Amino acid sequence: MNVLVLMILLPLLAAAVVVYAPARRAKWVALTGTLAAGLACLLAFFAFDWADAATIQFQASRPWLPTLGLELSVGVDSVALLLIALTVLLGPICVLASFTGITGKVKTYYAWLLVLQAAMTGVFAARDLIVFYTCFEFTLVPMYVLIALYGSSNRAKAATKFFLFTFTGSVIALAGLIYVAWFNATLVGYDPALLHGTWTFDIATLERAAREMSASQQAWVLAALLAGFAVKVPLFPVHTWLPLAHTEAPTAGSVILAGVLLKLGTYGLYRFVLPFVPDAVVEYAWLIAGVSIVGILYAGLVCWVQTDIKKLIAYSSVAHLGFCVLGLVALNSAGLTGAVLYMLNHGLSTGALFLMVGMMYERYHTRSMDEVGGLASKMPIWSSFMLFFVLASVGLPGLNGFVSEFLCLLGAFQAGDWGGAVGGTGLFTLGPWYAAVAGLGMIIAAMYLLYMTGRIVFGEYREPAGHHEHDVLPTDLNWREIGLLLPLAALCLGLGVYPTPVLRALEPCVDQTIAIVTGAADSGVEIVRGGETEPRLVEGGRP
Amino acid sequence: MTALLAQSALPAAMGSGVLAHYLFVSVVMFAIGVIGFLTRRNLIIMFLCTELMFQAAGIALVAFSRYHLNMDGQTFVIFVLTVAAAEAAMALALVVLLFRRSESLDAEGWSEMRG
Amino acid sequence: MSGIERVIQTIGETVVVGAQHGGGHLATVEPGPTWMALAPFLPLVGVVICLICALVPRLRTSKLPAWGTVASLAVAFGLILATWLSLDGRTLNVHAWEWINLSWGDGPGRALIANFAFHIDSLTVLWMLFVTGLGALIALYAVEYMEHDVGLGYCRFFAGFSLFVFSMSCLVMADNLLLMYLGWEGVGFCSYLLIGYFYKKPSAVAAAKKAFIVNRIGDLGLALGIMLIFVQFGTLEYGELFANERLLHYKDLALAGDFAQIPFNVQLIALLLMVGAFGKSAQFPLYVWLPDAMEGPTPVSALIHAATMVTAGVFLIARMFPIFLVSEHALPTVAWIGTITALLAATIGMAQFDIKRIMAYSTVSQLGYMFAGLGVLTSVGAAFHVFTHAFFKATLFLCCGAVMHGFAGQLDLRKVSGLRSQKGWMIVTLAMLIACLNLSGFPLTGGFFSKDMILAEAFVTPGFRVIGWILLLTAGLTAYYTFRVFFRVFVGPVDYEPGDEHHGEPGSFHPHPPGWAVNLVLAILGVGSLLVAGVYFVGGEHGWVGSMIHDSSAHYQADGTHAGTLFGQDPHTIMYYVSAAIGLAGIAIAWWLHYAGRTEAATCRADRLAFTGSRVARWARDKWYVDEFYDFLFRRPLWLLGQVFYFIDRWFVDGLVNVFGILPRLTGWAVRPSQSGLLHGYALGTIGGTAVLLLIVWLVT
Amino acid sequence: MEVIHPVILYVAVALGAIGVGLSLPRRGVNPQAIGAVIAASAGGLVILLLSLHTSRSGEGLPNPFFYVFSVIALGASLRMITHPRPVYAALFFIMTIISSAGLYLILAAEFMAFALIIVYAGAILITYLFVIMMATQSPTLEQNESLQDYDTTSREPIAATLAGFVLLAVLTSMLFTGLTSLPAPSGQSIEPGLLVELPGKVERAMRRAGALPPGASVATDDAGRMLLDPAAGTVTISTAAGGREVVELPAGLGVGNVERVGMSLLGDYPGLIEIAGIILLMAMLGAIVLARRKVMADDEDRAAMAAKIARRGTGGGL
Repeated sequence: MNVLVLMILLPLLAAAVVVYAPARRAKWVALTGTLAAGLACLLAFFAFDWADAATIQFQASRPWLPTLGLELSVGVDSVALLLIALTVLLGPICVLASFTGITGKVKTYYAWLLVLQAAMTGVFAARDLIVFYTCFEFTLVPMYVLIALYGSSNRAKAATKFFLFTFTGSVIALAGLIYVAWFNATLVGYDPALLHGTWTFDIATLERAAREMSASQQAWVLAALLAGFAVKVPLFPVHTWLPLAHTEAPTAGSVILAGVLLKLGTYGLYRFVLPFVPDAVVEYAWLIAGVSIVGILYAGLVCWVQTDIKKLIAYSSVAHLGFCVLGLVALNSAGLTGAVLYMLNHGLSTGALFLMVGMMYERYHTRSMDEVGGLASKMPIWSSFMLFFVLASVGLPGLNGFVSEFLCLLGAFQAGDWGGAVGGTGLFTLGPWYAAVAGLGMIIAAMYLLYMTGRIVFGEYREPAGHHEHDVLPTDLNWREIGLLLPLAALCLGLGVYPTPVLRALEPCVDQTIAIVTGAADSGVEIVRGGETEPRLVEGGRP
Repeated sequence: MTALLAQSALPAAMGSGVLAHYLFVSVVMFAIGVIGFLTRRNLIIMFLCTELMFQAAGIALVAFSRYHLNMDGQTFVIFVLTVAAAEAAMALALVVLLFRRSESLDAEGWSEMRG
Repeated sequence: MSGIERVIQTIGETVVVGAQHGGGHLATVEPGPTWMALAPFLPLVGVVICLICALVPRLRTSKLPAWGTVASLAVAFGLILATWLSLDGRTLNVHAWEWINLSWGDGPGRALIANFAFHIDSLTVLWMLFVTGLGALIALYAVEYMEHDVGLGYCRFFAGFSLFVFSMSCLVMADNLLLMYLGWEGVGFCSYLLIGYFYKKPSAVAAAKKAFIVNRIGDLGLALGIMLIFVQFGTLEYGELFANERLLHYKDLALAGDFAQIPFNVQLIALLLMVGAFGKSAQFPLYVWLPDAMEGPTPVSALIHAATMVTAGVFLIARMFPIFLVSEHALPTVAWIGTITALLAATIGMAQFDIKRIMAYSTVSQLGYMFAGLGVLTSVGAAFHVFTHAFFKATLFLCCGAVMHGFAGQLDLRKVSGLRSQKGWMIVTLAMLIACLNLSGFPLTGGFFSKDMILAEAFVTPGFRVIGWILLLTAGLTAYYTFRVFFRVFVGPVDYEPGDEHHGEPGSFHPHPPGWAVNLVLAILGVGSLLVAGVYFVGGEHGWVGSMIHDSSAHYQADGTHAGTLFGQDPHTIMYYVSAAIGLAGIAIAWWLHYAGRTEAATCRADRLAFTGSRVARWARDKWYVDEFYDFLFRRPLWLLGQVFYFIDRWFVDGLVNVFGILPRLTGWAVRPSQSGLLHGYALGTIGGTAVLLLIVWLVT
Repeated sequence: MEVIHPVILYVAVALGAIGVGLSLPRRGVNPQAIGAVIAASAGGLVILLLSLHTSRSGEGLPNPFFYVFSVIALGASLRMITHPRPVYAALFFIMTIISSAGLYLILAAEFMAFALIIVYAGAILITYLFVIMMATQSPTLEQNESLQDYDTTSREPIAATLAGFVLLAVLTSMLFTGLTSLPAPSGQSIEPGLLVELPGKVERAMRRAGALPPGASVATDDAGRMLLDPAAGTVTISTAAGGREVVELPAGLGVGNVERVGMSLLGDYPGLIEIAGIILLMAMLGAIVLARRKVMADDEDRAAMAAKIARRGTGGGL
């Protein structure tokens, strides 16, 4: 069986078993399921031909609705595989993190958690637009349940807002995607060897067809796709669901939300927006970058005045993913590589931060920095990990965040030249100014994250009124908790000091995407372009 | 061919004007059913009116079947009958239930779905 | 599978980075032996030992972390010595592993290469010698100094300490700007960790945070500068960068004074890098974090905030000297900022009472000297001053630490007096005296020669004479405040009261003199400070440091050969007499005001001066209100902006979203009455609707 | 050529609307009879014009019984919706059903006609009658008038009539305009070879008609199909001697309505039959579940019942 299908089916199978197994076994079944998926992922890592990373591998497809050209088709390139690996890695961690936190309705909880993992894997593995979209939307349902049933006090509102907000956005995105499919279906005489002129939702085919759209068509499709993906990322004005959802979600929910669900947005931008509407992206790159930068600074400052730790980290996600989107629209090798790497790194470090907060919350039942603090003296292990992940999030060189952040900024810096001074066309061209202003985000990130660290990790020990020791958990972390933090910490460190394998793996994909964009973009932004990328484009897609 | 047709019980073709007669009857019967459904307040009569509409449809179906010399129309009437029977069973069960609740068959007595 | 093979292949591969674009005086870069790359990683062994000790309860209460750190640093120092001996003026490159390696096609500027690789030339070795040497010594000092914290705190301290040395080594030895940036931020983080060592003290936490954030402001400048270098020259590796033909061409233009032909963007690089240097080296206006950083344990202050980390800015400018040379305004700016900082910090230092803070301001001031030295094109003078300063300032801090340790945290010079006359404090006093003489530029000390070199160059470099005068004045102020401390604390009548770490009756307090480790370290450093003057007389034209600089990128060929004269004489000779006189005058004033006729710790003749009560003196004591000014100008507005943004976020951005949520609800509320709940209503609607629809269909077709 | 001039049609429809509207039950003045007459005359007018048109176009008039049955059907249905007593309404509906069955017969759908009578009039309507009787309060001494208020007044008669007749107007208009573009009936649509599917019937008919010699049987090919030539009206038989000969089919041998319906039902729509069966089963279950009267028993009742059962149990043992 195809290893991707296996990775999707294993959690689903486990979910089914969870439903029928006794409640006290539910968590073990879930753990087994996620670990099995992890094993499959490991298998995929070994079987993947990294030398040919831009080619879609592990392809499998099965007709679904032939009259509309729908196919249940999967396949991954290295970008998708790495994101799947992130998903699959966070799976068992989330299950482990819920062992003591979730006490009621455990079967429902673990079943939905597993379904969520399958859906997320499906999003990254999809090679058919509708399969992608189905999985993309289906992630909402488990997340909704997780927030609405297992969240804290304001959970109903948070879940509803999360669902409706992201759903509204993605429905508009669906319109855009279907428009592209319709465009392809009505495109005749372009390249008879391919499936143009018929209804198909095959991503590789549509990629090629979409580029034939006129400038105004591209602009509209860009707007539609952005409506969906920007909400998911989330970019600046459409981010308000995130703090609410994060604050109310259970720990595992927050981890998945920050770790993977937000990446669906950036992945969508990478997978669809860039190749589908390259001209429009080039034209409006300044706008998207501008919005990202506003998000970086705005969310950063908002972070600084938070007292709720989870809210702080949630807003920090808005700021961080601003960097990621900035790198994406820089449309050069450094920026794109940085952006994809940022997806992975943000998943690791922010996911870990939410885990940390969850562990603290389980012991102190508060998320407010006003009520709890100075934990370094009480929980040295927890504090060490917290500091570590905060630094990863701040972007300390040597840890993972730095590599991606620097590459994103360098990408934006390289994208043009000093506005107006040499070449370029003023402020509406991405360039050093954008990087310089976005760079202020680095300072602000240090401000708010160290402010938080200074309050909860350092300082005099404070505990909420009426606090008493947890009856199951020790004062500091237990082995289970340490065990689930260690892999994340190791990866943060590993990707910080030796990101080369990942960079190598991403290089062909990024080159291919850039070739697509520059192949379509004839003027405007100066884009650095690879020499050997042209032939790969022809081979890529459908081997 | 003609020999065999003559031997069979299949009637001769029917003109479209004749068909119009039947269809007109069907349409009028349907309209009467509609009006009945709208004006009567007795739940049972209302259901009877729906049966009347079924019946009107049945006449049209059979008439077309005759016109096209095709059995599909009649076959369809069978299904109409089936649905009508099922609907009658369910509807009457509901009516009985409602009647037990309010001792009345007045459709206006039930407005729980008021917005 | 091939991916993994490739990974294995790349590990341990030694890549020869040859400078293809020869030319200039720079030696070609040769591959170096692998053992040289061990030096920066040895401190990590210390980190691992500390980590293991922290995890194993039985080891946690031992002094193993400290000794592990001392040993690893000592070995590292040994390695650096060996490197120095085998270097022989060459420039070596040792590759450890690939770090960030991204390429998009062939040709220059098409690849971003930043490896874990080390660029070893004499400048590197110069810095590494005192980084590892002082590191080992101060670690030894800390073995005793930190012993009351044995346990997790001990492990944490030495882990941070070792990590710092690792980061500093990366900073100094990096062969590319990005790895240097790693070290740059790494030392900032270690500084954060160690300043915040007493994490229960809110002031320590705040100081740590401040240090990190102010440093980050500089780091942004540095990062942008690095990006601009990459965009302009297509490489981040020193070897390639300094051999870049464009850069060499610009350098020729700059030496000919033809700056108009050098693109603005190239000139901008130096200005951006400068911001980074100002942040790390605590120059105006980013110096504010350094005095606060004294919240950390004294060994930390000595190593990080006096001897090594704060000289990173000087190192950066020295290393990037070719880049700075091609910028018309960068070096003058550096000179002026350095001068302003030197004077400002000296004035504040004069008015302080906390001896550690005096030393901190003194550090800021001396760093200003170094920057001024760089600015007046004497990279040798700056590096020489860095070198001597590292010794005597570390000594000063360690002496202060010994006092603090002995008097339960007492740091107020008004509350301790006459250490010399107490039992067990002789070595401390002697070491302090030597260091103070160095700092105040007493003739024939190391500080005397290094400061003179900078002053003389300032006077003879065209357009910088004003700087020379200001620095001369500052030298006098330095001598005054240095000996103010010495005369108040170390000599004079015996009088003391304990600091706030003493719990109990003040009468029950007995100071405890330092133990063998502290005394040993102070003795070594004292002797070192005394002998450091000797390096001026060995080696080439400008002493040993000059010869070290000569073989590196910091070399400036016009160095020290300014044709100018001072009062018709060789500027250096003149300056010997002038600065000696100024220094001695400062010491004399300090003696008169703070020693002569003093009978108790708290009061002295200086108190009777009208000037000390004046408003200006109070302003100086309150650090010219720079912190408050920043607080008012940046922190508060930003905080307020954050609050405003949060308000906007909740009520406008989210409000808009909620309006979209409410719209359907309003519509529903408006049309709700149409849903009567009656069967007939719905039926009528259905049938009427069908009729109307059919009507439309019929009318249309 | 128009079937009926639109103005006339609309006048007739309007008249019908007025008539039906008048005949609806309401309190006080109740001109039901007048309304019925108006409605009937309007309907009659349309049918008359239609018949005139048909006869003029040379198609010939429909079977005379058509008029009889349609008048009864429409009249009974109108009375059904206007009669205040539910039982009578149901009976009038039965009348409609029966006359509809008559129309079916005219349309050569004998099986459907009888099925209609059996299923509808025989089963469904009887159920209705049961329910009506069950759900109608019996008259008491004080209130001998057993008519319910909701039976005697109609709801929004004008709006309802309007909606119904707008629908009617549109439908008839569409009907009469669409009639001209109706595809001509295709006699070919019924498979002439349907007889091939019925070897048993052919053999039986031939045996009865004596067309099959003793010992002979209808011959089949290798696939087991009858060798029947519908165009020539011949069939191949295999004689007792083992030879084969082609013989004429007996006169009058054909496929009847029931057979045709059956073939269509089971041959073309076997899946639908199954589904219909399931629907019926579900409806039955649903009806049982819905109409079942739940016994409300609290714990005390349950205990009492259990004790009773237990007593009975021990009693049996003795």
